[in-house]
Amino acid sequence: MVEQVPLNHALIITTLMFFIGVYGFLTRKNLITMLISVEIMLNAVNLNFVFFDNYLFPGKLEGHFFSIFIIAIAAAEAAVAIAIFISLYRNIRSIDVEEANTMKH
Amino acid sequence: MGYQYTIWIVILPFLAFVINGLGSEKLPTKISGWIATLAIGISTFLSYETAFQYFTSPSGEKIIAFKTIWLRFNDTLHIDIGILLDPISVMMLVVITTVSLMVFIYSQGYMKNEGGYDRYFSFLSLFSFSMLGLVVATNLFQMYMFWELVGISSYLLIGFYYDKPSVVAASKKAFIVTRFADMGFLIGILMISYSTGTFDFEILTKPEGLSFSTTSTFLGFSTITWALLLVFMGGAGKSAMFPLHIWLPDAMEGPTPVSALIHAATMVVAGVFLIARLFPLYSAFAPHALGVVAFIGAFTTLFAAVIACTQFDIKRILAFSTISQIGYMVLALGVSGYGGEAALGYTASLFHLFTHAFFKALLFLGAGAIIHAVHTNDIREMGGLSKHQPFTHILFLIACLTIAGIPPFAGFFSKDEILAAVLTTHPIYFGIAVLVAGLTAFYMFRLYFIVFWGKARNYDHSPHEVPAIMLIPMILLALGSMFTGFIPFGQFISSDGQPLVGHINWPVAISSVVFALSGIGVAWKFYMKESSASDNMAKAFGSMYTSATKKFYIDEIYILVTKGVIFQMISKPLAWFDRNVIDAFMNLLATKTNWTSMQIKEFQSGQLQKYAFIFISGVLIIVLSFIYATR
Amino acid sequence: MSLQQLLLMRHEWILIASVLILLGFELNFSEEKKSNSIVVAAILFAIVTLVGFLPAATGSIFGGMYITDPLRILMKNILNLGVLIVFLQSGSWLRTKINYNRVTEFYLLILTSVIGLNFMISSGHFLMFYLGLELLTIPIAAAASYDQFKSKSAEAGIKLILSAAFSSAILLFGLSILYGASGSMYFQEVKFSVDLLQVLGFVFFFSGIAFKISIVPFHLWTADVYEGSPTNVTSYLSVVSKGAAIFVLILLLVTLFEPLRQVWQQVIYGTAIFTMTIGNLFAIRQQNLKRFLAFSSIAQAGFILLGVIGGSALGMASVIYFVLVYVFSNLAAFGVVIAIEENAGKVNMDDYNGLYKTNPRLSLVMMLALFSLAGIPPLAGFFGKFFLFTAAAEGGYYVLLFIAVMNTIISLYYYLLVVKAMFINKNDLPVGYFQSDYFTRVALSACVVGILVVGFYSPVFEYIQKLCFNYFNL
Amino acid sequence: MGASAIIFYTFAAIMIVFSFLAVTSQKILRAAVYLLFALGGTAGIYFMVNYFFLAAVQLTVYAGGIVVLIIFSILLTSHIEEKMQKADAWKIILTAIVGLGGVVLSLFVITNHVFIPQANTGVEANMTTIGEKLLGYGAGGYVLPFEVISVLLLAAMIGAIVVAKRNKPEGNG
Amino acid sequence: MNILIAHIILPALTTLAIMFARTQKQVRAIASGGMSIQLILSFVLLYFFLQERANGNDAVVLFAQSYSWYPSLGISFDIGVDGIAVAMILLTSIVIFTGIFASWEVDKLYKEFFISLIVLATGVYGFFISLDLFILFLFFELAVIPMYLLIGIWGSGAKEYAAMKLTLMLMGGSALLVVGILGVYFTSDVEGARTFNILVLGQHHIPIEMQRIFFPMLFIGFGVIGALFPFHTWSPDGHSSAPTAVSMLHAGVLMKLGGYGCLKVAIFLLPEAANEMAWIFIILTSISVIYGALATVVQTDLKYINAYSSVSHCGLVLFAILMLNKTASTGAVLQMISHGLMTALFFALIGMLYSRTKTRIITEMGGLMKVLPFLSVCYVIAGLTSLGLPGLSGFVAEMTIFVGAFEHNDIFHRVVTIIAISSIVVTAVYILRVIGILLMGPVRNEAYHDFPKARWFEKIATTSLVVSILIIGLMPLLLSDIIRDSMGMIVDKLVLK
Repeated sequence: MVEQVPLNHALIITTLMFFIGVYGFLTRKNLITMLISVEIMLNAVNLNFVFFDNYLFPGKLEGHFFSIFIIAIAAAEAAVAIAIFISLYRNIRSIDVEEANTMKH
Repeated sequence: MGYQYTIWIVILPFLAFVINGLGSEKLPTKISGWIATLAIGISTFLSYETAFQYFTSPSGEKIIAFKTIWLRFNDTLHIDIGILLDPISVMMLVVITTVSLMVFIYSQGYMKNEGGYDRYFSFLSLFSFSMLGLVVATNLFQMYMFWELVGISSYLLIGFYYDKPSVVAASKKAFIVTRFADMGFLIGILMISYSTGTFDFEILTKPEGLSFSTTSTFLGFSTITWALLLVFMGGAGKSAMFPLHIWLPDAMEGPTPVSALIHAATMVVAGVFLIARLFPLYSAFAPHALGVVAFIGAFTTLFAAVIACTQFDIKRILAFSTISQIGYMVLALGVSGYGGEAALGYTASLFHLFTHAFFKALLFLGAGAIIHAVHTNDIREMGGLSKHQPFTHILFLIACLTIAGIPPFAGFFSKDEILAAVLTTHPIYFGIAVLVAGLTAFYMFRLYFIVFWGKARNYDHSPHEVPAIMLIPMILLALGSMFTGFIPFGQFISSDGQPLVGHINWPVAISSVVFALSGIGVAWKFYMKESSASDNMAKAFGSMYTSATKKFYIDEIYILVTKGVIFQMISKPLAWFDRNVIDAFMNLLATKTNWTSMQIKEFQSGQLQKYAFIFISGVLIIVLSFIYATR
Repeated sequence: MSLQQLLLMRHEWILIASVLILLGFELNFSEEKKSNSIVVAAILFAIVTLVGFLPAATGSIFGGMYITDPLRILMKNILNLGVLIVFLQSGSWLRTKINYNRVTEFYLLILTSVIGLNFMISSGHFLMFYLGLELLTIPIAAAASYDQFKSKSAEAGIKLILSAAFSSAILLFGLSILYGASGSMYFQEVKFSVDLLQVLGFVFFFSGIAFKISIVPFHLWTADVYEGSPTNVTSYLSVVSKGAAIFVLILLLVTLFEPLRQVWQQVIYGTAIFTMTIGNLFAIRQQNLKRFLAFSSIAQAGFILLGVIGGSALGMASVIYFVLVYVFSNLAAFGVVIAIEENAGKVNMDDYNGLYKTNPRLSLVMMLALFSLAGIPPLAGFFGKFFLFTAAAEGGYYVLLFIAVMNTIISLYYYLLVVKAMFINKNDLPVGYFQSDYFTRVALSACVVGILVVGFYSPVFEYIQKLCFNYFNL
Repeated sequence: MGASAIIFYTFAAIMIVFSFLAVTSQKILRAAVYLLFALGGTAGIYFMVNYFFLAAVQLTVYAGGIVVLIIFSILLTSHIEEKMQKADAWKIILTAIVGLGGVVLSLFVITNHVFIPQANTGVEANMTTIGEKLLGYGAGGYVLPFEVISVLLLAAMIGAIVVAKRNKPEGNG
Repeated sequence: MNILIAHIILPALTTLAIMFARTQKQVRAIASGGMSIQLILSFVLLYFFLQERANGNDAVVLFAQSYSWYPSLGISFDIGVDGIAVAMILLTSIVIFTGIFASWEVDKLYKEFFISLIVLATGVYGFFISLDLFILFLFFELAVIPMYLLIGIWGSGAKEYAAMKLTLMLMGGSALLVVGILGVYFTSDVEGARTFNILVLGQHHIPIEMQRIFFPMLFIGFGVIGALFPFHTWSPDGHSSAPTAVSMLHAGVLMKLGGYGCLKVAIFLLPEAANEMAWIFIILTSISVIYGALATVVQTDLKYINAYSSVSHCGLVLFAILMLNKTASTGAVLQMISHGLMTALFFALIGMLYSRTKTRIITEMGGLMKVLPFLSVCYVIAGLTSLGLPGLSGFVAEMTIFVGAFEHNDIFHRVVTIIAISSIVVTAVYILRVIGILLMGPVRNEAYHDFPKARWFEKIATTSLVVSILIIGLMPLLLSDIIRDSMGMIVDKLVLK
């Protein structure tokens, strides 16, 4: 717990960060930058867990562990995602999300 | 002593119908005719037996000879099939079987060279069966059933030469017009039965036991009045009363013996029979309805007589004369009272029905003999036939005299009674009736003079007398026409079952005979020799004459209503409406669904980010709605 | 912790064992014999499925992180059946030259995914749930891009993994808020109540599961991914993965989120209408059969929500039963699509024209499958759908029910389009006659038997119904 | 405002600013580096709340692992100097509206909620506790997820290899 | 074995046997044999039924059997027949029997054709014997779906469109039924476990406000298949595209499911709402009656003529049912049977004529009476039945309906009844029009003289229908009484205002 910083402030920060990630995910054209945005979102969630854990339920550490696992999964997800990016890049020589739209309607 | 055997009167023709109908391809043609004739012959014999037995027994009561439930509607209403014997039904049995038998025999000669001989006799038997069933009906509904059967057999017989388009049209018209009238009949039956809880004549003809509300329900008439008017509508349809008469002249497209049987002697008087059957109801509860009946009768008799004067088709003249004569009968019924002297009209009407059957059948059979000889219906192409067909000539003359009401032929007696009955109640109608008597004599003798005297035409092959098998029935009918007038009819048939002593009303008789004779005289003057008098006369009447030859354009009005209004203005738009509005609406649902599907396809844009955008927007909208809901 | 307790995780253990055995085989097969693992995998999974049906003890271990009860076992078994059929149907595709050295990997990916869904269903803790969800998704994303030389496959993989990551991030955000509101992640400890914060958390969380089930508006990835992925993966996604998500949804809703009943009923009410309608509207004009089945499966998800919304034992039973039916029906349809695709390389509806002339049996199977999906008696789908409707009516949702039945008409329309193509349309060059391989035939026969028998054999439903009532009365 | 608060807000500012830069930067490699800073800021906050292990994981796995992975992939697929195309204006506007809406909605709900802290159980997030918890199988133990995630990592590995490893297009017969 | 179950087992066995048949001959033999046995079975059923009744068994339904199926939901395979059902089963047997002969010459995918046809018939049988709403609904849909294939594959003209439209509209109706059935199921105040059993539900009460919701659903749901205006438009297209036997079965039997369902489900289970809302549907049905008849007048395609006239006649069925009394409802059932036989005969004949002339437009034909006397006479008989000639079945039915309708003496009922009665005139118009153009008149084309005369299977088909029509028309009492006796259960619940 950080003294003198109210929980609400902490939550404002994480929420902001989360929606910055959302914003990035919705606007970035490059797939990799989209992945970056997802990481930012996950990071915000991690912080959220930690803050709740730390402010409200000190000593239970559930949020703490949750964050650890989220990080691990994020890593795995990123690995697979990047592998697929590369596969796509091999096929269409681009990793622009707007060009990955051959299937629609 | 029982009357159980009467059931065979009805069943035998039916058997003949079935045998001829099913075996049509296997039976030798000759046989089928004889089977039918034999069947009707036995029926005739049995009818006479019944009549003898019935009228010689002291009671004039109604006798139920046979009765079985045929269909049950509810606890009270059920259709029975049975045989009811009372004076009028027995009288009708005699008339029908007699005329039928004559026509059957006559047809053996007349139809000899036509195809479909077996079909003809099968339909003819069906008709006799239906007609017999009709007159012996024990209840209204049985009557309605046979009524319909009569209609269909008439349809089939008119349409006998079905490969001629005019025949097809005529048969169709006959059926549809009568069907339309029958609708009224049916509704009338339903209304009566709803009020009384029965169809049974035994109850309906004893009005003492019934009670009807006489408060007016609709347009100032009480329910029962309406019901009886509707029933009369049915009768008017079958009996070709104005304005439902239009089918009868066209029905002459059928074989001539058929016209003799159906459209002169039997079926067309079914309407008269119907009113007579329900007469106690009419006179007890619906005097207004009787008034309408009388009016329609009077109007029709004059109307048809006028048209008959202007026609040239021999059978059409006879047809209009039939209409006119039936108008007489209806008029007589309409002016009649119930019981005692007041009921003279009732007796007179049925008496005329009886005599009319003989002489009108004779007229038609005679016409058939003429047509058989000259192969045309148009009297302008005939003339001088008295030389070629002496027997036919004599017989036809007898018939003409009878219909004209010249004593001592039967027509004189019956017509006299009618005129007497009308005179006592409605002087105006009497005037019309007497006038019509003169007109009748005129147009009949117009026909007679043109055909048998006049200038001899050049025939393709010389007309010759018809064979004996056709002459014999005509002779028998002529005998009937000559002598039936002497039957003391009122002794047997009256509205309340009490004997009614008929006597000749001399002033009436003399006036009618005078009118008749003057009619004959005019006809002799105009048509005995070639003369322009008739043309001048026609010119004098001008448009009146033209419209009379055109049958007062009633047919055209009908065509306008049916073809123009119903077909073009209702059915066609309806069919269009069905396809293009209702069905199109259903299709529209489908196409709109498809259209919507096309419109929203951009949501599935293939753009991952748009998907995510919709995703997060969806989440936020749901949240927002909950925030909104809790505020 | 005793061995007995560990044996509660029977389903997972035997799956992990299968993974290891398969890995062992993979290492020992020579290059040319790789395709043998098709047989091995099929046999292994058949064993897995069979073992799943053996009677088992129930309880919870790992401090409540792992729960097993008869209902969950049933759910796993149903999905196992689906996976088994997917395995059987995959053989022909994996034998193609392009996959000559990547056979085992495919099975490994699917197997790990199945492990994930088993853990997800058995989860007693949000972390386990989340892990299961990710384990269910990530290998499948890889499998979706299995066709290396098809850009569509890669595109499908991308769309799947990125949307999955996005949605799980949103789910996690909701989860974190729920955590903040309730203070625990153990199912048996959390106590929710209706306040706005928890509603917010729930909606975010729900959208994550809804994404898996393809509920509108979280469904948009579905069609593209279904179209691009190898068809076997598509069938796995549409049946197994979706079924697992549905199962876990009903499990969570009626226990964990019971206090929020009002909230989720409203959410589901709205989304159900949209899901049925949009799914149907899109399905109407699809030409590609895989896309077509994708939208049809979205619509089916909408119908499933009818059973969910009541939140009753009957609703739960009807949902589970419907998924069972859906497994057979949808996999039969996909089985035919796969067979045609492998033998003729065609997936468009036009290519199916006149199929009945050349391949009557396949056409009949397809017809049965589609009719079952459409809910035509006496096929199992009819019963499934009727019970769903019954559940909705039980809750008094007559308006929703009305919308649903109207939607069944639209759905019938497009199912009939395919039937029409196969049976009625003329075609000069129909797909030629061919004989499917043994596994496919077994799989299709199993599906057909399922479609025909499940409805008539009422003990199936009665059993599910009993389990659900027990679950509710716990 | 105490020192720790100032440090906290500084880290927060770093996180927010670099996150924002990471999602808006025109140069892709820079975006990755900004992400690194943002993640680093997060790690700083973890340090502040005494979650050292978590901070370490954050730095090694996230910053060390993922970012490196991302940078590699960037190098494989993009030209570093190349400026990325900007998204369409309407897209940015719409997204900004939705993003802001999301922030407003969430914060409206979150800040209106009264959080009630529980009493401290006194458990420190030191290595012993973490180790025990991570391998514990009772209530509060995390050995099962720990195992599951190993399966997940195995799957991810297989998946990544299968997808990324390229067969020869012509196959081998 | 229960004779009712035999009614659905036998068709199932027949389809199985057809599956294993090889040649067209075998298929025909199996189909005709199976359906002949079925016909005999139905007469046996009638015989047993009468005997039971004569022995004083006055249970509501006879031969009742109940096999629990889904006990937790209260679904059980409850079967049993009352007089109405027996009559309808007889009708079905006759029509399917003749239908087999009418489609004797189907040579494209004949196996599949007969299988679909018999599956359809199975559905119909099942519908009539079931006493459980769920089963009833199941069989209802089972009967509808084969129509799609039958029309789509073996039809003619715009068959795909017609098949789709028909299927979707009918299934639309059945979709409404689902809601209605479930509504009844859940709102009925049955104590204890819920049930779908019609008889049990019939003894319990449903709140009136719920009845008001579900009655229209059930009535329209069944009404769609009974060609209720304005949901009848599937009928002209469907019939015109369907192959002969399918039109026969569909118009002859399938459309009757509507009337039967309205009577036995909608009105029986929701009597109060029926009382209250009948007037709305009376208006619709009386429109149906007269509108269908008038629209028929200008049609030129034989099948359209028949389809529209079916709208009119089936409208009369629903009209009669809505009169909510014993007489009219009896008439409704009679009308269903009569119309079933008659329209089957019509369609059979149209098919036979079409196979010779290759057209169904009446104005392109003429004078067929000369060249095809047997078929023409049959056609005339069918026509006369249609216009309600005494001695044929149509008369019996229509008169019963009209008498029943006249039991109401308020002005509204009188007016609609008279409108309905006026349809008999219009019927006469269009029937005679067709007969006049089609059969009478000069032979239109010399080639007509080469037409083959009626063949034996055609004769079997038409003769059996004609004989049935005649039997009912001449001796209606037996049938009418059987139906009337069973009507009490339904109608006694109606509290007439």
